[in-house]
Amino acid sequence: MEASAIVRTVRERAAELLASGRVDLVIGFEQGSMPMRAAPCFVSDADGTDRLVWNSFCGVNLARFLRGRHGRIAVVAKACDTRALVELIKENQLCRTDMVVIGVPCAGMVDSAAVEEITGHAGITGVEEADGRLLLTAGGSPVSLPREDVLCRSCRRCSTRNPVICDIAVGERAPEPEIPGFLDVDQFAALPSEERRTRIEAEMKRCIRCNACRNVCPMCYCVRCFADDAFPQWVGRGGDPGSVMSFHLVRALHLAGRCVECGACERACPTGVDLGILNRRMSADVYRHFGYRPGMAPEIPSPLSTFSPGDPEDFMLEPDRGRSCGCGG
Amino acid sequence: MTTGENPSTAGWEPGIVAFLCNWCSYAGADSAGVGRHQYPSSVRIIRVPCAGRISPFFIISAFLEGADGVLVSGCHPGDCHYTSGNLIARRRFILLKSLLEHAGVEEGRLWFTWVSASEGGRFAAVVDTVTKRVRALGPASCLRRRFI
Amino acid sequence: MRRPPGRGITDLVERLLTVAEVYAPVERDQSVVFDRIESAREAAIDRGPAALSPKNLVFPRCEMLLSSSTRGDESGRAPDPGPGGPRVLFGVRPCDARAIALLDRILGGGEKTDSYYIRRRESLVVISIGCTESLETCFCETTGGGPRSTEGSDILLEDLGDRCEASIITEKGVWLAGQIGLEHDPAGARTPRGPAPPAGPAADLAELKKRLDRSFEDQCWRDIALKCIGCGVCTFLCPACHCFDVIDEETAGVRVRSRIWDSCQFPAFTEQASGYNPRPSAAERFRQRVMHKFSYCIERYGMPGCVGCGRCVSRCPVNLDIRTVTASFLGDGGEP
Amino acid sequence: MRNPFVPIPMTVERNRVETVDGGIRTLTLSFPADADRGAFDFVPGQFAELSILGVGEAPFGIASSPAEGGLLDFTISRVGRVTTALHHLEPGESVGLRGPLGNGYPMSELEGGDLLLAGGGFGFSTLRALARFVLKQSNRSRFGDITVVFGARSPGLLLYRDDLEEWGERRDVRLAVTVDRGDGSWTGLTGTVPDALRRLDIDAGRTTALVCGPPAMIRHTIPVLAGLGVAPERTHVSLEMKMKCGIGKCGRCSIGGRYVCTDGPVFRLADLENLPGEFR
Repeated sequence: MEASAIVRTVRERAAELLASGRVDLVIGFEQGSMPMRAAPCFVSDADGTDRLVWNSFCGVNLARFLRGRHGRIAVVAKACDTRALVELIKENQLCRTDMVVIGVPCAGMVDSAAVEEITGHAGITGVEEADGRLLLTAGGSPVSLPREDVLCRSCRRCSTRNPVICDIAVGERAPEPEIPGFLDVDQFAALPSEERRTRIEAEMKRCIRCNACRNVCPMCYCVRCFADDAFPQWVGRGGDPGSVMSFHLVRALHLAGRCVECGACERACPTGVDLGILNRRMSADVYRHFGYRPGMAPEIPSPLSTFSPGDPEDFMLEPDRGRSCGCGG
Repeated sequence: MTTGENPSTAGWEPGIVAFLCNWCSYAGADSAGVGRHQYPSSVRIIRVPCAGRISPFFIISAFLEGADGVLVSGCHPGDCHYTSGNLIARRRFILLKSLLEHAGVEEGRLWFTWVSASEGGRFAAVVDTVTKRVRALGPASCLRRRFI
Repeated sequence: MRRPPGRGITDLVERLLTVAEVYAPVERDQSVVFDRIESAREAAIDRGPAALSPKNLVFPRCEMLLSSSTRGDESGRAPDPGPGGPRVLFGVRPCDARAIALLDRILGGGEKTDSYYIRRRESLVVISIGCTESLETCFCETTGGGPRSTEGSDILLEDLGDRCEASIITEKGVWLAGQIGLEHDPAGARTPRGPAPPAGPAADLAELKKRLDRSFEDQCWRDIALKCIGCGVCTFLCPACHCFDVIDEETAGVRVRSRIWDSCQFPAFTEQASGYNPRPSAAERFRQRVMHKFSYCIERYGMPGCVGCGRCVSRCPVNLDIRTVTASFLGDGGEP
Repeated sequence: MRNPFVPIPMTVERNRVETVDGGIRTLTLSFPADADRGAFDFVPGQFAELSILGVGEAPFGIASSPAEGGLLDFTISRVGRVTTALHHLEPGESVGLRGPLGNGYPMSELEGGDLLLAGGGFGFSTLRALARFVLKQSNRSRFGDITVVFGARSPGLLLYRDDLEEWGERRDVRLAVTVDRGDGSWTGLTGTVPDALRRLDIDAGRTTALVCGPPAMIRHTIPVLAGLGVAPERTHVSLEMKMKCGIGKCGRCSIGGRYVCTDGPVFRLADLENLPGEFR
């Protein structure tokens, strides 16, 4: 289905939902203030549904906007939005019966910063899409780029292109990519410890502790985040590298088994820290050890809220039995 | 933490923080003492109610504040005072150990094990092994906090 | 497309390097930031706007205020400033320089001046280059500045390719120009040879302030801030945002007090110890940001707290564009 | 140029419990250095930042009168890291102080007229400083009728019992102490500070009102004072707003174009009415 047909259907379905009173609010995307930007928008009457759009710049994870809102809400959701919704429902943050998911298949979202980099920051005054290419007007001249070359980092390694939960399906199912596995993680793991450390420290050095990664994350909803606690203070808020690193380590741990890899954190990071360098490790481990992919199955409990008697123990210390197992004697 | 400010000092001994569950491993450390099992004095023991109580913060904080190694020990599977605290914890520890080593904390600084109340000998052997391994690695620097 | 800087600029940088520490835009990990350079080749003046403004040089993200390594000395000591040779901040855009002019009034001015800021600022000479191109996100002219604004600059250059023309603006500029044999061009950079790029519509700031002041209690803030997720990126990237927090830390017997950048977009910014928060939701917090920039700063410091650099516009994850917001207040109807 | 972030070292003289639950204590501090004592010139209503390096810094109203021989009282409610550490200070220990900060009550405007002091909870501390100043024998004649209204949530949370007892016995001050909810032995007024104010009979034309308390109390007190006929020009409100630097730099306590730390904390109500309503 063409993008314009998707937009038309999204608008029609949204208008029906609002007109019939089935929902009080539709959360979707509208055209942003300039080309290559789509912004979350909130529509509460059927006449306003003309604002809704769908294009390659709808990267924001809309699951972030449902918590704390009253009434029945319809949300225009791509696969990673629905995966976050699934996890939030599991964690009792959202109620499935209060939401209507308008599911849209996704072929990956475009990273506008990558486009700007390629076009040398020449003013981009127009953008259209056709046949997997972006047709831009940059610095007054036409430029054509393959979408594949400018996808968000998280979208390049995406494993799920179709909504996981869906009440109203829009468009044809996108072909699912072969699950790309965790090649990036394995390659990194193959590096010597010292080199891994150097690379991660280089990423951490760019962090300015603005907390944007946490603040945009659809899964970060703690009333009081460990990073803001002063009493006790778990991680320092200053500039020492140990504190910066621990902030990111603990965040990665808090997201283990929950991170749906929507890439919201990486897109928000003002200094371009590759946050996946830690989060992907956790995704790989959770998948390999517990067979779990966050947000894929509403009925399977979160891996860290449960256990299996047969969980791996090879990581544990088993001192030489002959020498140690004297059992008190 | 009194780890060597000057790692080149020949007499450097590692500082190891041990988080021990109240019901098994802490009692196991006690039995080691009662049973006169010799083990290195490098560990500083912190008693926790259950292995399940151990937040990743505890371990990361220990490294931040200068520990050279961290040992975590709880009840053997099936023995948990709270039924399954140790098994829930086991899942977390898998991830924590993997993540820290991924980030460059050398393999051999962070250890998990099970020690029951009666296993004084095992406790001594655990501390012995851990101390040897950490001593071989030298002072930790990866997560240590330093004001610039 | 951006063009590389002319020889005039690189020659000048080489000369500067012989008399001062030079900080210029440099490319680090695919983004442009301000850092110290050792040779003119490192300067990335042609690489687009810096991701982070040069604010860090006068107002670092984390700055130690006091430290003490002994018990019983609760007052602590301010860190030793070290040798304070001249530092040149080279190649800033006029908007970023203008933001330093605002910081001068806030941190450097008032009854109690900020000694840490003053120390860093006094040794700093700012050389800006007039913009010959504007980006989609630029709106300096909307905030009362312009591509050749001299506010905050000690010297303003016009890049003419094989040479550059200099407007020497301040005493500091005269001193530095003397050091490197740079002459003031009477025509100066203020009469540009290049095309003057439009950078946003000029706005009536007084009228905007008036309309904002009238709209403090308006419901519109709730609608404007609906999509705001309070991430704070706008404030952390802003060259003019100056709010900070003061934190204390201790490790291994060393105790320090530092200040760190903070953001009015965070709930904890105003949450009182009792739990009461005068700005409980994104609506109040976003309003504070806009009001602070376009009403309170004008009232208190005589210039807006926004210089139109466009960083918040380009990096806002939800495209909450401050230009759209201010324009809505200046629209025909008055209130949006 | 003095570095405004470097504190004056102070010595803890006394640390006493104010409330039954132990949640509020008053620290009495002295200046080890005569030069610092001589330079510390303040008026009631001003505040200071107390700090323990490595733990933190927080602002507190000065609870003692300037006429108390170089000793400063600070009343501290234990709510977090800094206040807990301050609660644990022993006499003889050291604590950092930056101040005096803020504007204080408009002392020159108060002379010759009647005063109405209305404070709630632990916000009463700077009004206690003012009361002790105006009620000092050598100062008393410079002021007209003085009324002090102090409210707390419960009898156990009343502060400054010695002062309250003394003022209760004096004939030259009218004291109304009220609690939101009494207990079995409470025989005094029950109700909020605005409730107590409503019962007062004052000469509004001669009265200057000074109000300090939590935002909810201020919100409800302002209309009652207006009802009593106290003009907004003669009503002064000391505001609470989260602060950090205390010197008008960190931006945290901005209300409109004003900073509570330097332009306040005491504001004339007539001026506040022109500011955004974030203080209520």
